[in-house]
Order: sequence, then C-alpha cells, then structure tokens
Amino acid sequence: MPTLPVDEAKVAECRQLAARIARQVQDYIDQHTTVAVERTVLRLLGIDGVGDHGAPLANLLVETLHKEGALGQGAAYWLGRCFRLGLDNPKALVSSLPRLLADGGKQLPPLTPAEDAALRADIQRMAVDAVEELSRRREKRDALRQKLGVGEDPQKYIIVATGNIYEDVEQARAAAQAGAQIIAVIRSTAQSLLDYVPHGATTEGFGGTYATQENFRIMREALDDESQRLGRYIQLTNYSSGLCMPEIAFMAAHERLDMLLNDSMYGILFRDINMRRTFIDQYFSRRIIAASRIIINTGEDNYLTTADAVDQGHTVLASQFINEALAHLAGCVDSQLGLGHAHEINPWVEDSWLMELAQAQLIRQVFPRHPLKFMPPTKHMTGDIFWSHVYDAMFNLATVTTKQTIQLVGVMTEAMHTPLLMDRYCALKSVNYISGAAKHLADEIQFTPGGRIEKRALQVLDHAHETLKHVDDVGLMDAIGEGVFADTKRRVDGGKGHEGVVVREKNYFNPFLDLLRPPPAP
Amino acid sequence: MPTLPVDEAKVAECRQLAARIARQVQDYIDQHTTVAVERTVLRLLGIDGVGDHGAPLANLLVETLHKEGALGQGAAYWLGRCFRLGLDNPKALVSSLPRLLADGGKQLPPLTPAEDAALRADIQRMAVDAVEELSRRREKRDALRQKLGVGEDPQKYIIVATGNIYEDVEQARAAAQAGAQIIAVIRSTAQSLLDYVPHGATTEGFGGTYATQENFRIMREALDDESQRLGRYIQLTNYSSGLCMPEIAFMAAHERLDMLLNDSMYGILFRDINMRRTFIDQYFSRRIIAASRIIINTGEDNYLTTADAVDQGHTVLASQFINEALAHLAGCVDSQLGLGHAHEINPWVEDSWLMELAQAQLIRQVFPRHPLKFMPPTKHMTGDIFWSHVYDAMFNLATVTTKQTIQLVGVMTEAMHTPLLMDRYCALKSVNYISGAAKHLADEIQFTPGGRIEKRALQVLDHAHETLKHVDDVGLMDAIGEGVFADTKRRVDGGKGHEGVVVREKNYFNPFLDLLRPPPAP
Amino acid sequence: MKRIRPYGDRTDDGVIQLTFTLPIPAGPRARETARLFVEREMGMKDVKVAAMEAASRTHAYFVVYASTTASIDYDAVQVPVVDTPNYGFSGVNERIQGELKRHIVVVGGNNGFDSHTVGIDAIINMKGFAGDYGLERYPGFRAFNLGAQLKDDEFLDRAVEVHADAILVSKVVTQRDIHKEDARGLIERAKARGLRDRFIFILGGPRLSHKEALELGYDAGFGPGTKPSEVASYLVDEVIKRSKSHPAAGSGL
Amino acid sequence: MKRIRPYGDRTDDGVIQLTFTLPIPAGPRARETARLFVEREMGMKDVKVAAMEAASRTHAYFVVYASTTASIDYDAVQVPVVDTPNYGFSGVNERIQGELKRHIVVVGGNNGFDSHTVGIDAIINMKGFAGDYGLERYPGFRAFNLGAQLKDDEFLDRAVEVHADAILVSKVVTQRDIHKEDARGLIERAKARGLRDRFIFILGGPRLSHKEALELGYDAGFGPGTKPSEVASYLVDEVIKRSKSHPAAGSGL
Ligand code: B12
Ligand code: B12
Ligand SMILES: Cc1ncc(COP(=O)(O)O)c(C=O)c1O
Ligand SMILES: Cc1ncc(COP(=O)(O)O)c(C=O)c1O
Repeated sequence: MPTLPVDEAKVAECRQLAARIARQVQDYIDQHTTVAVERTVLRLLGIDGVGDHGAPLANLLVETLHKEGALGQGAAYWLGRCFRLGLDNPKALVSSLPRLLADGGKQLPPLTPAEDAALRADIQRMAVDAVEELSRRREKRDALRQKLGVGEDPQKYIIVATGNIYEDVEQARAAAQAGAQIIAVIRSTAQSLLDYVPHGATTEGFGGTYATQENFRIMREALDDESQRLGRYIQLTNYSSGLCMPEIAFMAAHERLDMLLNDSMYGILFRDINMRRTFIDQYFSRRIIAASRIIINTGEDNYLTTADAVDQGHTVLASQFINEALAHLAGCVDSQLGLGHAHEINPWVEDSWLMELAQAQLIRQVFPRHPLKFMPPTKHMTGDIFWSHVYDAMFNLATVTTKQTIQLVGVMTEAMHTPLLMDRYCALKSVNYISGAAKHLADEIQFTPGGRIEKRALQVLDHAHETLKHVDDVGLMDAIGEGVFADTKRRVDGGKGHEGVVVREKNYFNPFLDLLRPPPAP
Repeated sequence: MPTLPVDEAKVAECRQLAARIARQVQDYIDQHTTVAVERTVLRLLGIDGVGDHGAPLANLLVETLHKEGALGQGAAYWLGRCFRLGLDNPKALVSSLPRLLADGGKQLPPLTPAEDAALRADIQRMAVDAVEELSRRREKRDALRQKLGVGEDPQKYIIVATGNIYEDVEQARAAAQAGAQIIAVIRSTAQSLLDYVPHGATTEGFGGTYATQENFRIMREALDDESQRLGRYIQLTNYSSGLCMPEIAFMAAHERLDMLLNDSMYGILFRDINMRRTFIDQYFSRRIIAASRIIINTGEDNYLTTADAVDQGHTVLASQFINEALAHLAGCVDSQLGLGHAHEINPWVEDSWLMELAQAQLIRQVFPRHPLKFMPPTKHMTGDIFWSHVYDAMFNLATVTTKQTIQLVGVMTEAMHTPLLMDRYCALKSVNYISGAAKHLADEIQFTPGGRIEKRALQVLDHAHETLKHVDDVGLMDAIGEGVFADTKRRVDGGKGHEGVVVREKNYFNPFLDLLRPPPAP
Repeated sequence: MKRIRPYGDRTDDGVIQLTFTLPIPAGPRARETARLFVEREMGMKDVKVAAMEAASRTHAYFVVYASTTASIDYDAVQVPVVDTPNYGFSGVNERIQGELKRHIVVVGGNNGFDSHTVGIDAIINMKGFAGDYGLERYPGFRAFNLGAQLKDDEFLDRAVEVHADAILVSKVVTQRDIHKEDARGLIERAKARGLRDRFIFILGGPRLSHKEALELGYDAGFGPGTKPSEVASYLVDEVIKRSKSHPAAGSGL
Repeated sequence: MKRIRPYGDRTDDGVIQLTFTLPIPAGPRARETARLFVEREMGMKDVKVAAMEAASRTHAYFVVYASTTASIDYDAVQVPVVDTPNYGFSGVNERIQGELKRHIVVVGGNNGFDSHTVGIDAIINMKGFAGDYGLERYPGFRAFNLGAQLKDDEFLDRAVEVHADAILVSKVVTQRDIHKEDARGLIERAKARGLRDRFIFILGGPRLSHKEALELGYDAGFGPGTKPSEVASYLVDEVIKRSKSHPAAGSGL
C-alpha cells in the first residue's frame, strides 16, 4: 500500500484530545437518560407490540412516565413496580399506569428497602435473560457469517429503497446476485424524526422503507436464504441515528443485523435533533452494539455535502477521532468502527483525484484496524448519468488503491432518484471490474515523497489536530454551536427531541448499563 | 512520472536489430516502384482531375504505362516525353499515351543524351516547384498551429464517420467544441482496397467517408474556421495505409493535414495487401510525410485485436522498433512518430489494469520523444455502454498516468456503431474530467520496485528483444509469413496489389526521391 | 414550422438510446421480447438490442438503440422564462442604491419534511454557489435563512415579522411529487392567511423550472445550477416594479 | 396471458431511461422541447429530464427518465432457437467417432468487403474462444478458415473442392444492413449454382441471431458470445441427421 509519512505522535495527540473531548460529554451522558433509552429498556425487557392506535406500547408507557415526571427513576424500575402489583400484561399496564402515577403516585406507597431490592433483582433476572438472548442471536449470526464467509474487501455495500419491504427483498436478492456483499435498506424520509419506531411489515414508504423490527426480520430471512444459494454471507445494515437510535440498535441486534449507521453527531447536524438527546441516545445504542458486535458506520461523509471538501476535509478526520473516542467509552472495539469518509471534492478542480487519494489514504493509515466506510460522490453527481458513472468509477479505483474496507457503491443516478434495479446492476458491474482489474494496485504504487499527495495528506492531519485542540478548548457542544462540523450550527437547547431528555434520579434503575458487555474477542 | 528500471542497453540493441531488419527491406524497396508511387509522382507534377468515367487521370496514365511495361522508367520520365511532344493537356495525354506506347513504343524514337537530359531538367524544375508548394503549405499550416496552439497533452483524438463530408463537418465542429484536439475522418469501409483515390466531395460512404482531396480541403477549411472561433488549433488526420498510401500522403500534405495513419505493415496484416507493394508504398509516402513534417500514427494497436494482449504484448513493441527504423530511413524524425499501442488486455483478467500501465509506461520510456498514439479498448468493449464507458475511463486514466501524447478517445458504443454525436460528447466529457482530476498523477506516484508492474514491463521488453532477434534472423518478410505479428500470416507474393509492383529500370526517373527532404528543425 | 427529431449520426435519423429492465430471465426469448417491445409496442424502427444481461436470475437488463418516427414542432414550443438580465453583484447593488434606495428583505427555507438546506444555502449564504456570492453578502439585501423542515406557519410568520419582500422556497426531495405538494401547500396557507400578495414567492430546486413554479402558484422559479446573482437580479427588478405600483415602506438603506 | 412492462423501481412501473440529441441549442426551451417530445410525441408519462447539456453550439444532449404505458404479452413471444445440447469437446468427438464415423468438413470465412476475421477465427482456429477450443482442434473435424474479403464464388468453390459438409459465414460490419445483403447474396449465388442444398449454411456474428439467420435463408445462426463447441454440437447432430436421410460419402475417419 502506498504509505504516507504520517507523524504518529501527532496522531496519538489527536487521540488524546478526542478522548478528553469525549470524556466531558460522557460525564453529561452519565447523569441523564431519554425517552428513547427508556423505551429501549422496556423493549429489551420484552415490551413489544402496539396499542390501539398503532402506537408502540413502549412509547405509551414511557410517555406516561415522562408526563408524570417519573422517568428519572428508569422505566425498568416502574416495570418492576407494576409486576409487583401483578400487572404483567403489557396492554393492561398501558391502561393502568396513568392511573397509578396520577397525583404524584399517591396510589403507590413507598417500598421498603427489601422490597426495592427484590424488585430490582426480579428485573435484573429478566435483563440477564434478555442479554443472553441477544448473545445467542449474535452467535447465530456470527456462525452463519463464519461458515459462508463475506468475501473480500472492499465490501460492496448497496442500498435498496423501494418503500415496500417485499420489493426491497426482490431488489436485495438481485443486488446480491450481481455481487453486493452488504444490503442497506434506506429508511423512509424523515423516519428519523419520528419519536417512535413503526410496527410490522410495511409496503408504503417515502424514498425508503420504514425501519421496523418485522421489516428487519423479513429482510434477514430472505438474505439468509440468498446467502445459502450464493454460498456467501450477505450482510444487512440499517439506520440507527435519529430519535430512536437505541431502539433501532436493539431491534437490529435482535434481528441479527450485521451493521448499523450510527453516529454520535449525524442527527444533530443533519436532522436538527437536540444534541444532548443525541449524545445520550448514541451511548446506550452503542452499548447494545458493543454487546452484539455490530459494525457501526459513522456519518462524517455527510459533512462534505454541506461543507467544501477541499477546505473542510480535516473536519471529517477530527470528527472520526471523536466518534472513535465516544464509541470506545461505550465499549466498542476498533474492528467495529466503520468510520465514514467520502469522495466529495469538486471533480472539476485540478488534481481533485489526487486530493481524494491523499485523504482516503491518510484515514486508512490513521485507523488501520477499522472497517472504514468509504462513501462515493454524491454532491457533485449530476443527471448526466454517463459522466456520473465515470465519476463513480474513479471513486471505485480510489477505494481499491487505498484499501478501504466497506465501499458504498456509487450509483450513476444519484442526482435523480434512489437506484432503480438496473442502476444498481450497472454500478456493481463497474465495481466488480475495477476491483479485479486493479486488484493489487495498492501494493504496486508509492506516493512521490514530498509531492502533492503527501503534502495534502499532512495538511489535512495538521488541520484536524488544530480543530481538535479548539474543540477541546470550547467543549464539543459549543464547538457544534460554532459550526465546526459540516458548516452547520446547532444550539445546545435547540432541535428536536430535547423534551425527551431527563436527569437520572439518585435511584435510577437500568440493569443493562451493567449487563451489556462486549463479548470476548472472537 | 513513475519510472521503470528499463535496461537501456537492451533497448539500444533492439534499435540496432530493427535498423538491420529495416535496411534489408529498404534494399528491396530501393530497386522497385509501384503503380501507387508513380501515380503520386504524377499528382505531384500536377496531374489532377478525372477522366470520363470518374477514373483519376493519374490512374489512367499509370495503367497505360504499366500495361505497356513502361512503368520501370518512371512516370515522370514519360510525362517529360509527352511534354516534349507538345502534349501538355492531361486529358489529351490520357488519350494519346496508349497510342504512343503501343507496339513497344515504336512511335517514340530514342532520345539523344542531351534530349534526355533536357527532359529530365524540365521535369526537375516542375518537381522543384511542386516541392516548394508543399513547403509553403506546410509553413502555412505550421504558422496557424503555432499561433493558436494545439493545447495540452494528451491530445484528444476523435473520429467522425458519417459518410457525408458535410455532416462530418458538423460533427467535427461539435467534437471540437466539446474539447477534441484532433479530428480523424474514418474512411469508407474497404476504400483501402481501392487502387485509386476517389475524386471530389462525397456524401455517401459506408461506415466512413471517402478520403478524397476535396474532402480533405473541405474539412480543413471548416476546422480552420472552428480553430479561430475556439482560439485553439484543431488538428486533422486521415488514413494513408492501403493501396494508395503515397497518393493520400501527397493529398494530405497538400491540404495541410497534421497527421496521417501510416504504417509499414498494417495493410499487409489487416487488409491482406501484398507486402512488397506495401513496403515500397510506405517508403514513398513517408518521404512526403518527412518533407511535410506530418505526424504519423502507426497501427500496432490493431495487433491486439487479433492476438491476445497478455501473450503478445511484446509484438507491439517489436513492431514499433521496426516502424521507427523504416520511418527513419525515409527521413522522418522521432517527433513525427506517433507509434501506436493499445489498452486491449481482457479487462476481467486479475490485475489487467496493472499490466496496461506496465506496457504503456514501458513504451513511453522506450520512445521518449515520440508523439505516441494510445488506442482505447475496442476488442473487449461490449454493447453494455455503461460498463464500456467505465472501461474507457480506466483507459483515460492510464493515458494520463503514463503521459501519452495522442489519446484516441474511446467511445462507449465501440461494439455497436461508429460514434453518434452524443456518444462523442460523453466520451470527451469523461476524458476532460479525468485529465484534469488526475492531472499530475504521473508525477505523484512511483511503481513498487520489483513489483508486478515492473516485472511485467521488463518481461515485455525481453520478449520484444527476442522477437526482433528472430525477425532479424529470418528477415521481415518471412517473419510476417510465420505470423509473428497480429497472429496473422501473409505470403510474400500473396495479397492484393502485388501486380502493381515494378522493378525500377536503370534509367528510372523520379525527381522527388532527391528533392523531398525533411525541413530544417523548427 | 420546423419539425425536428433526434440527431444520432445524421440529421433527422431519429436515433435514441434506451435502457430498461424486463422482469424475465435473460435469454434468446428475452432478447426478442425486448426487441418486439420497442418495435411493436413502443413503435420504433431499426431496433438494435446492443446488450442483454442478467441483472438477476429473474430480471434481464437491456441497452437498445432505435429510431423514433416521432418529431416535434420546435417553433411551437413556448416556455416562460425569467427574462431579467443578470446584473451581477455590483450591478444589483447599484440598482438597489440608485433606484430602490432601501434594503430588500428575504426569508428562505425548505418546508415539509425535506431536510435539504443545500439549495437554499447556495442562494442565501455568504459563500454562494460556484463562485457567485450569496444574498447575505449583498449590502442591499437582508436575507434570513430559516433552514429546512419548516412548518408553513413558522415560515410565513417569520416573513411577516421581518417585513420580507420575498419568500424563497427550496424543494429538493421529489419522490411522488412531494415537492409539488409542499410547494402548493405553502401558497395555499398564504392565501388562507391573506398573505399571498404581500410577498414575492420564489421557488427553486434541482427538479424545478420557472414554468413549473408558475403552475404551482409562484411568481418565479429557478432550476438546477441557479446562481444567486440571477435571483438577486430578478428580485431587484421585481421589487422596483412593485414598489412603483404600491410604494410601501421598506427598511431604509 | 402475462403482459409485462419494464421494471424500474417497482413491478410494472414501466420506467425506462433514454438518451438523445436534438439539433437545437441547449436552454430552457430545448429542455421543454425534450420533455414534450417524450411526453406528447413518444407518448410516455412522468417524463423527467435528468440532464440537458450543450453537446455543441447547435445540439442539445438529453438524459431522460420516463414511464412507458406500453406492455407486451411475454407468453406470446416465440423465438426459434438452436436446441442442440452442448456436448462439449469430448462429447462431440465421441458422437463423431461413435455415430458418424467420418470427418465433418467445414469451410468458414467472411464474404464481401468485410475484413473482420475475428469472429470466424474464434470458431475455427485452434485457440477458440473464451477457453473453448476451436474446430481445428477437434479430431473429428477438418476445418478450413478462408479468412475475410472473400468473393462468393471463391467461397463456394473451396467448399465444393474440399467436400465440405457446412459453410460457416461470419458477418461483422452491419452498417446499412450490409451484413444481410452479403449473407443473402451468398445464398442466392449458391442457389444459382445449384449448391444450396449440398451444404449446411451457418451464419454468425455479433449482431445476428438464429432467427435472423433463418430469415436470411440459412440453416442456423449464432450470435454474440457463441462458443465453438455449440457450433460443433449443432453440426454433429445435423450432419448425422442428414447422413441418415442421404447417406453420402464423406472422408473416412
Ligand atoms: C447533500 C444531499 C443530502 C444531505 C443534505 C444536507 C443538507 N443540509 O442539505 C444529506 C446527506 C443530509 C441528505 C439526506 C437525505 N437525502 Co439527499 N442528497 C444530497 C445530494 C447528494 C446533493 C444535493 C446537493 O448538495 N446539491 C447541491 C445544491 C447546491 O444544488 P440544488 O439543491 O440543486 O440547488 C441549486 C438549484 O436547484 C437552485 N435552488 C435550489 N433551491 C432553491 C431555492 C431557491 C429559492 C432558488 C432561487 C434556487 C434554488 O439553486 C441551487 C444552486 O444552483 C443529492 C443528490 C444530488 N447529487 O443531487 C441527494 C438527494 C437530493 N437526496 C435524496 C434523499 C432521498 C435523501 C434522504 C431522504 C435519504 C434517506 N432516505 O435517508 C435524506 C433526506 C431526509 C429528509 N428528511 O429530507 C434524494 C432525493 C430523491 C428525490 N428525487 O426525491 C437525492 C437526489 C439522492 C438520491 N439519489 O437518492 N441528502
Ligand atoms: C477487431 C476489430 C477490427 C480489426 C479486425 C481484425 C481482423 N482481422 O478481424 C480491425 C482493426 C482490422 C478492424 C477494422 C475495421 N473495423 Co472493426 N472492429 C473490431 C472490434 C474492435 C472487435 C471485434 C472483435 O474482435 N470481436 C471479437 C469476436 C470474437 O467477436 P464476434 O465477431 O462477435 O464473434 C463471435 C460471435 O459473433 C460469433 N460469430 C461471429 N462470426 C461467426 C461465424 C459463425 C459461422 C459462427 C457460428 C459464429 C460467429 O462467434 C464469435 C465468438 O463468440 C469491433 C468492435 C467490437 N468491440 O465489437 C470493431 C467493429 C466491428 N469494426 C467496425 C468497423 C467499422 C471497422 C472498419 C470498417 C473501420 C474503418 N472504417 O476503417 C474496419 C474494417 C474495414 C473492412 N473492410 O471491413 C465497426 C462495425 C460497425 C458496424 N456495426 O458495422 C465496429 C463495431 C467498431 C465500431 N464501433 O465502429 N476492426
Ligand atoms: C450515520 C448516519 N445515520 C443515519 C443516516 C440516515 O438518516 P435518515 O434516515 O435520517 O436520512 C445517515 C445517512 O447518510 C448516516 O450517515
Ligand atoms: C495504421 C492504420 N492505417 C489505416 C487504418 C484504417 O484502415 P482502413 O481504412 O483500411 O480501415 C488503421 C485503422 O486502424 C490503422 O491503424
């Protein structure tokens, strides 16, 4: 692989800065919970299904707890209380809970310490079972993956997005047959702004298909079948960032997904979700992810759609260090961190491709053990599909030249629509050709010492380092306020979902915070 | 530029071998002439126009001379004789000549030495004028080219081929507007097998447009205009190899063409034209080319359409050495030698693109001063235009990576038809993008020492060296008989046009053999 | 009348290229199906199936070249255009200072669930688009970028609040024509609130044109590649025109 | 009856992609012309002009997506196919040795002005095509490759001379349907000389199919990607079949 003379001391310093930045955020996280975290706890404890108007039971329960100011003790605690009252049918719970909590919970006399301990022990047992169930599912997934193998890097990741899970299945199978290794089902537009996860199989979406647990199951089942037919394991991913980040992480873990789009800041910057909410949510989601050894895909690639990739390339790297540090705090290991970056430099700028190589190689070297996710051009793609197809081809070549791990397959119709079946076929064929024709290119070239590529890479690293110093100075939340990332400014108390943030009470109960532990290294 | 550790001594040895091979052929050439050479002499001396049935006057005269066994003295001699008889109207000449030559030329009593000398002196004067006229035209061309500039390397060469010279003009202008720097007008299919050059402007062709002097003039006039509009000089090329190789060279020189497809063996291998005929013709054509400082494009790229590019890549290089040596013997200088090579390795072979880079870079280093012509994929192109467009993109990148001079622009519809206007637009846009985005890539990478690319390049050079040794042993004509080039075997006395080869008599007269001299270096 | 048809390799040859997928397995019968489909069902001539490949076990992918017999009367095609000249950055400022003598106030954003701000950012934010400064940079403009995912009332309220001359709406997501629905929705809400005539309504986005914007009830529309100076030029003329007919108070320069 | 239509993103949505050029300068009016052309003149729906660019000062280039309302009855599409199984190299040889018990003699070439030998070379020459040996390599075949630019009489004379069972014709250049003209010409010449039924006539090339070959008067046709073993398999069956009906002398094995 062409190697850049990266200053390892500077990289180490970046990591230290990021660790400090993350630690500060983590201190905030550790004192709070959110409606989404608590819904996830309930789901982990078996609260599934929907109420009369299609609202998930977990939502109905948590809303009640929140309205009554009881959420700071943890939904697990209240579930335990209900159980002790003999209320163990979830639907019954939903209808009884408001009454029980009314008027500051007068109907619920305080527990003795022994009763309290017993309650917690009961829930703890259930939680242990739940975590064991997740482990079994992780093992089942890993066994099949192990048996069939996922194929070589770069792994071809491609999206399906018909809105109808059954058509998605058709298209995912077709994509797998054409060489795809990872199927991503794009969510329906704006699902990430819904403060609940829709339920059941869905056939009407909007530029994407609803992420529901049943849809996950249907797709995984189809891919298991297709994997057997093709003799190679097809991985599945979906999107977790958003107002339901931890819930979707749970569903994904339960339905044996292999990866998740999961970023500590994407929701803040691109969906205007409140930053406190997002930080708390990402943490709990990543605890599940760490335990289920799901690979996360972070969203730094998106920064270059709003900010210029030449001027702001370093913000991608700076953010990757932060995402890494936050993920580590949640127990994720490097081999799970599919940090995102992208090939988004204005293609008509002279030597733009040299700059792409520089940045891609730099990131490869800085994160050597990480299953990096490399995003194709999107912003400068145009309706001229022939040219756009060539532009993607250059991205494909950059991917092999710098040995990226996960290759989001660029599709020539990016500027028009989510890919048609034929678009995907063309895109995969291009990748297949280039990955083979230039298979060992990375081994066969070196960068000219002191040349344009080296200089650009070192400059990006320098700027990332400076950015991290500044973020460390002002703190991550204020840095986001200044628009350090993605040229987008967000206020600490602005954005959606802020009302769902709750201070943990002294007696806050969430058994999973202890139980969710990374599995032993494989 | 990534540099290969090419053994310069071996390269020098290849050149010596090629010089010896060429010298042997040249000895044969120097004792012969052909109907095409003699027609060219007549055209140089002003015999233009066509007879009653559209046959060119030059053909009618030479046919008569040939039929009567008089061609060995040279058409120039006979033209002189006719002039001395007062026959100076070409049409009258055509009708009188058969009578004059009938019965062994009884009506033409032998000349005294003084008369003979006077005759030759008269023709010599005309020939001097003719060569001066060519010089003036060359200077005019060079002045405009100098003034406007041709733009940067690699120079984008693209074909037009509608069959109708006026539509060709439209399309050539469109191509120039889209960035083309060199326009090639493809000839009508099988024109190269016609033993005459059609006359006048033509509007009906067959997969191409007839190469006629008037068509050359029309296109050059349009391109002069377009050059002025665009503020950059658009070059023009056409095809000379074939049964009329020297005649087309003359017409091209006269009409200020910048380049010509002109190869010492293409006609033999790909049109089954007799090899003796071709060797003699190529020589005289190149004398004109040398004097007019036209750049030639040779045809080794074609070898890889009939022979496998992995196995037979070295035959391209071997042939380039021979083409170079033969061109030197005709007075051409290196800066005129657009030796042809191609990107024709089966694209689905692992590391095929690495082998392409190896060969392209090798040829670049072996011929550093030569305006190399790099041909895009043709053989493995398919009707899947999206994939084919990507395949061309990889060729485009190989072109800049190895700093080729003339880039034949590959068109995605290669497997279907000669390019539509829109195909050409798409093709040029791809080239424009890649040439800019990877502009300095050649400066910024090195090949890994001892790696796959290096090894492949050195192997190709070794094999070329061995091939040249073998050709030197058996002689070029017999080597062609064995199928050394293009996996195609041709017999010394087989193929078309053999009957047009004539031994030069002792008193053979062709004033241009002395007069056509390379111009002083610019 | 000048009827034209596609130019492939010669004037009027009508040659076009098509790509499509049929839900049948690739094979000789699929190839013939594709050919017949284009020839008989779509009515084209000289149909050449350039490629047939198996996009999946059950889908065949085709690339086809064919000649259409259709033609169109180019002279009869009329399309409304924004015909203001582009005065450029300084030209616009001069006209504002010299003629209008007050600021032009605009609010811009993207309503509905569409979260793309890139389009409106390109028009409003300082840095602008393709080297052409955004409205924020113009001394004669006061521009408020409200971002995306805006509720219609929020959008209109801000316009009222800042005494906007114009409302700039960006629509990027076009699936199932949601951009039209959202665009129309805002106009209807403005009408319902009696605000339609108070503002110049401008619509823009990658799949929009002036023509479509007019059809959706806007005063002007801008499509892909729009430069901020084009919008500024249109606005300065339109505001001057309107202030001549209804000389209203504006924020002084 | 199963009427099908193109599959874009959903079953039966009919979405196809088109590319074409119109001989008019690029601009808003050209864009509208393209849209109307596809919608009104070609009869498609949901027409989206994805790209319009100036291919030249006077030609606008378009990429369009649209939905066709056309559909086709797939069940009714019939296409003749060469239905011999592929016996493979050794399978063919076994059938020749075991059943036919004599050599199969073929001559192959490309007539007219078409100088492409690559197609016939791929079928006849030793090395064959895509790893599948050519007929020269089969012990049971005697194959003569006559190259390209053949005169019809030359071609037929050689076939007579070597007692060929089959004549293999390759046509590559297809401009203005010259391949059809040349292909038909050879058959007519054979008829005129009373030789049509003496040989199996096989036609092949990148733009040909079995169906078209039959229409042009041949016994079989082979298209792009043909492997020599497919041709060998067809030939061995056909020669066996014919030798059963007309047991003629052949060159012994
Ligand atoms: C950047 C981008 C994003 C960014 C947006 C960041 C941001 N803050 O805006 C991110 C990554 C967040 C994103 C997310 C999504 N995106 Co998006 N995105 C793009 C992308 C890649 C580039 C757009 C862009 O930067 N254009 C550059 C700007 C400058 O151009 P423009 O918008 O055309 O604006 C110009 C003109 O149109 C005009 N103009 C525009 N608006 C206005 C307004 C006025 C008043 C005027 C005068 C002029 C004007 O002037 C501008 C300058 O010339 C496009 C693909 C593409 N290449 O177009 C997809 C694309 C638009 N996205 C798409 C989709 C589907 C989504 C998601 C729904 C994906 C998902 N399922 O998760 C989400 C959106 C969720 C939601 N709720 O909306 C689709 C839309 C499909 C369709 N036709 O409906 C596209 C086409 C990609 C695809 N092929 O699927 N996206
Ligand atoms: C190689 C090639 C050449 C070589 C040919 C060398 C030679 N000795 O044959 C050279 C460089 C000499 C050449 C020259 C020309 N070529 Co050419 N050439 C090609 C090219 C690039 C590849 C063809 C190829 O190698 N195919 C590989 C073979 C194995 O495939 P195939 O022919 O399809 O054969 C397979 C099947 O069809 C089938 N098959 C074929 N024949 C037969 C016969 C039988 C009996 C059977 C059973 C099966 C069978 O089996 C084969 C194996 O699967 C094509 C473009 C392309 N990519 O297709 C252009 C192409 C065919 N050439 C073209 C043209 C126009 C020319 C020229 C006229 C150009 C010119 N104006 O100078 C000249 C020809 C002049 C003349 N008089 O004919 C055009 C034809 C356009 C058209 N549709 O009519 C093409 C499509 C390029 C283009 N886009 O312009 N060419
Ligand atoms: C990290 C991450 N999460 C989520 C998403 C998708 O989010 P949404 O469904 O909100 O469009 C993306 C899209 O790019 C992403 O990068
Ligand atoms: C050197 C050379 N001459 C001539 C030609 C074209 O010859 P023709 O007109 O015979 O097809 C080619 C085509 O590739 C060539 O390479």
